[in-house]
Amino acid sequence: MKKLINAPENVVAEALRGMAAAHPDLAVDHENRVVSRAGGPTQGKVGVVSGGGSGHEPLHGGFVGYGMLDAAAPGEIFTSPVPDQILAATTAANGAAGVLHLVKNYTGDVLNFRMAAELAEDEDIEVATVVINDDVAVEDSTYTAGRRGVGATVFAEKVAGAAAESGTDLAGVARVAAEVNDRTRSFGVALTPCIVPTAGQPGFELGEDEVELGIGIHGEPGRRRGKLAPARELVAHAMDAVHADMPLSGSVVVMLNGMGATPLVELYVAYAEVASWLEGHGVTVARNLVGNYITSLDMAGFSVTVGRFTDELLQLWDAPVQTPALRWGR
Amino acid sequence: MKKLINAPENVVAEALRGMAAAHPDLAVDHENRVVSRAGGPTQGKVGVVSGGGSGHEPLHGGFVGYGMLDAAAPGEIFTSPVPDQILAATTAANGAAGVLHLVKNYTGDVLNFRMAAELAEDEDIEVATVVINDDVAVEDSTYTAGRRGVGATVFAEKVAGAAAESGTDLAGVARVAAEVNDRTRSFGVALTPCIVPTAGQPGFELGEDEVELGIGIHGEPGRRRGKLAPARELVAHAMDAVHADMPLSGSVVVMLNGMGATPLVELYVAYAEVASWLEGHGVTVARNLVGNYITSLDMAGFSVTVGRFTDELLQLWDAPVQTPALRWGR
Amino acid sequence: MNVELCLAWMLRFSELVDAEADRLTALDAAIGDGDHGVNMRRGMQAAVAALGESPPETPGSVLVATGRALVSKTGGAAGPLYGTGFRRAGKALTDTELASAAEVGAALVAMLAGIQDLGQAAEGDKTMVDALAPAVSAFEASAGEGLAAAAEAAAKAAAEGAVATVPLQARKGRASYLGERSIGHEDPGAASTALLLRALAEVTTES
Amino acid sequence: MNVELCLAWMLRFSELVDAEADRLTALDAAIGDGDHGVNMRRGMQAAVAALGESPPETPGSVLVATGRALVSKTGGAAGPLYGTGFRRAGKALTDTELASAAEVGAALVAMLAGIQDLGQAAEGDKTMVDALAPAVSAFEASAGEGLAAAAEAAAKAAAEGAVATVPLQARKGRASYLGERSIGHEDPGAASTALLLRALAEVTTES
Ligand SMILES: Nc1ncnc2c1ncn2[C@@H]1O[C@H](COP(=O)(O)OP(=O)(O)O)[C@@H](O)[C@H]1O
Ligand SMILES: Nc1ncnc2c1ncn2[C@@H]1O[C@H](COP(=O)(O)OP(=O)(O)O)[C@@H](O)[C@H]1O
Ligand SMILES: [Mg+2]
Ligand SMILES: [Mg+2]
Ligand SMILES: [Mg+2]
Ligand SMILES: [Mg+2]
Repeated sequence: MKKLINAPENVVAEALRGMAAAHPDLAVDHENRVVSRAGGPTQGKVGVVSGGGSGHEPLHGGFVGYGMLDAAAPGEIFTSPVPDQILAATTAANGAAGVLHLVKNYTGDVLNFRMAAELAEDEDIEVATVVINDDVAVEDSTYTAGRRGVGATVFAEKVAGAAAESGTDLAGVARVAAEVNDRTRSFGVALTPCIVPTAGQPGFELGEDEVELGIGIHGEPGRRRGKLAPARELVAHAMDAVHADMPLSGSVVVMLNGMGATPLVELYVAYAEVASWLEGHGVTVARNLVGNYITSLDMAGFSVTVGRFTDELLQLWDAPVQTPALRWGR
Repeated sequence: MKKLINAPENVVAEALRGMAAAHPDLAVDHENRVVSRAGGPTQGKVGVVSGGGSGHEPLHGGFVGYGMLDAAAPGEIFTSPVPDQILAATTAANGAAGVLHLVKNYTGDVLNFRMAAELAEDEDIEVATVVINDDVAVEDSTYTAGRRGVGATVFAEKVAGAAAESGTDLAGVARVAAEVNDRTRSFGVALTPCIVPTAGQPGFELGEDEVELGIGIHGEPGRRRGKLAPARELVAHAMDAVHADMPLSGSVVVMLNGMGATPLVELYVAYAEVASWLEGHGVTVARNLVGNYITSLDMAGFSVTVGRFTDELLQLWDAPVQTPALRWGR
Repeated sequence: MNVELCLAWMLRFSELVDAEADRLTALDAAIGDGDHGVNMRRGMQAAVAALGESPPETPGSVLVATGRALVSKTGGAAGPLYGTGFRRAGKALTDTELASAAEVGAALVAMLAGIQDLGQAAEGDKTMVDALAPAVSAFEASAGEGLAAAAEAAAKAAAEGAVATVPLQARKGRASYLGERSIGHEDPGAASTALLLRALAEVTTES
Repeated sequence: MNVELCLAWMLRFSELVDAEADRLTALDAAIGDGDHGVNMRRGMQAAVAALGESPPETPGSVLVATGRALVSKTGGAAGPLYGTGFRRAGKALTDTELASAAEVGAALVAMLAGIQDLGQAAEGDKTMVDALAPAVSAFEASAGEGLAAAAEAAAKAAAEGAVATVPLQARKGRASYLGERSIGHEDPGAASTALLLRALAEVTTES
């Protein structure tokens, strides 16, 4: 295992030190492991909180700031945060207008956020929860823990953050976040596994000519193994899977996301294929993101996320945002 | 070789297709291989052009836009662009107030830009050239081709772009770019080699416990091989090298740059070490960047770039910029 | 079971988790996300520390304190599930100072119910429930023979239950994402539950 | 050397570059950036295409057109250096239709001068100059024996010059960044220059 770290067990704590040093607009509570806006919560504004295991950077801490999250609770690598920590984030985000929890659909995240919401309610903070579950690689049935939350989380954080910033109430902010989730689907492909620092070795082995299709963001194997193929085919596989689940038409917001170790030049090659797949299916791109937004440590690969945004959602997307990882309009 | 590409020889052309699709603010001339602002050159404004081999994304194309470059000429992977192409970029940037060429100090880049400048002068475009050479790993002597241009390129493009945007004349824009170069130093460390797509294999082999110290951005081995060490030590090695060449004091602009395959969480761990090294040496950080800005394909590793900015340079740094890879203030 | 025995149980569980952390993590790496061993070690170390700082006076409060520490330090799915299970078990013991085998059995029943209420996993879903449920049944069936015998039976059943998860396809937790590819691997949570019952058997036989 | 022979030279050079591209790239990967073979192949293919599209009428214009194509299609350090070298060589031949061995020798001298003017490399700096300079001397020394003999001597000297770069420490180009670590590797540009002279020897012996 070759990593630019000091000690495997200190990665999260030290990365938070680095974030604090790099971003004066952020406040980092090292004891509680909470990243929030340096200015504190905005009174009268709905707070937007997310969190989950670390290893997905810039998600979530990199999305804290004006127009997006108020606070994030980063757990250990791939381990959901604990209720006390989520409560601390909720408190840091609380402007007395209620707090939205944006939770990726993993058993651990859902349970810990649920416990935190109960604790918050004991402290008279109103909490609404929207669970994100956009990964079409997993069937949503009684035979699974339900679909994983992946790329739609970035979209939901942006849109909910904009709605909250504009003065929308808790129910309204939760509604747009839920709508983003309903209208967004994702699919991921790994070219290499990743290595959890404390595990020291990859979760699976892949041959030089193999890929994993239908991966999540926790280094788990995908739904099935496939052959390494040109970007065109891998992208088509992902787009077809999204399209089969949620037929695409009209105009969409699309994110071509890198898993952490895939260089930008390759992401652009893949995005060219996304764009031509969409064009070939008569779908136009309203907005796009190409880059590393929700990663899986040092995994090479990509995921594609497509959202069928309404005009309202697109307007919220375009609203100013000022965070370490997403910034426009100010 | 596992890459998210279609064919090794088409990587640059296809990545440019992806860039064009992703960024409506950019115009991509596929025939000449030029990335420029969609709005065309600004009349009366000095044009700022850079270019060089591809494989360093987002450099340079990702820095085209308001407040930074007017046009970029991306060559083949690690191969400097050709004179005709640089001329086309120069023409695309020409607002009749002269054009600045920002050239990284590599024999190929210097020679091709020099030829292009001659061609541009034949077409009555006034060209000034600033060569960037900030890499302290290489001694600047008659025994080398001189120091390599690395991270200072990002700083120079930002500052020169801001000066040009504010109406400064060609000599003035060249002056601030040269000043940035004079006041900036860099040092890089590789944890893994990278693979040039058409070569298909790494330029060197590194053991599980080895690193290369003093690397450039072209996958070449460094000045020497070292042992894999904690981030703290690798960062100290880099900072010491910079400090030995240009003693640091006062307030600096610092960039902790990823080489392409190093995930953000590791870059933050390393940045925490940069921040504490600086603090330990009584140096304060005026501004910082942490992320992938000037990469070397799929190499894992980092480089650190430190600039002793004057007030004037810092003001230009803070000026609004709107490019795919660097954006603030609008 | 008095408070010392209950403390010894938790301590032994923590030791076993520590010793087997790499195996638990490796199991989780195969069908999950490779953190179960690290999570359980962190959680149980916190529990042992908490128990050391303010030593509880009844077996029930040992389990409640353990549960609280697990909830606030473990994270992941296992943290809330085990945490809730321990708290429910502790509460079932009320403030008894010396719990009989039958009372310990009832506490284990409450633990299982707590985990199932929260996690909604049924037997056969390839989770910790597949180790705990047969352990609880075995314990209850042998409770008449005394705590040590019941614990031994429960440990055996839990270990078998854990191994029996190998051919199952997961329907809960991360492993369910793999669909059929989850078949052929032991569930990490079931493996850690087996350690919990082994710890109980060891401390009760010794005492 | 008439125009046909000069065209044949360029064609053979392109073929040799194509056949040896992987070796040139591998040499460059060791002490440079792993693109020299790909660069030279792209450049010479463009040159051959340009020569095919509008066939020049004199040996000099063959070399000038080759140089122009190399400058505009090769990139890297080799593009401007070879491009300038070929253009200077071509211009040295003026509009001669049949260049004598001595005239070809003068063209090679001009090529070397062009490359050195632009690149400022001296012999011993571990560059293409280390193959070209001895080749030019050898050619001139044997020019009296006719073109084929001179070319043969030059090819031999260039090949030896290329191999002799192995123990050198680079002082120009990318390899110079490696300092002492550049020692022990053959310079890729010297290797491609050796191919240029080999091509000349082959076409002149055949003709
Ligand atoms: N719904 C559930 N009910 C019961 N146990 C579960 C459930 N979901 C997961 N588990 C258990 O949790 C274990 C994984 O724990 P851990 O790795 O610590 O958490 P995470 O999956 O969040 O990384 C699984 O092996 C399984 O036994
Ligand atoms: N200043 C110079 N003078 C002469 N030849 C040079 C000089 N710099 C580099 N070269 C030659 O160019 C070769 C490298 O060419 P190439 O790999 O195509 O370009 P780049 O180094 O830009 O990638 C070197 O092996 C060397 O022979
Ligand atoms: Mg986990
Ligand atoms: Mg090159
Ligand atoms: Mg796990
Ligand atoms: Mg090269």
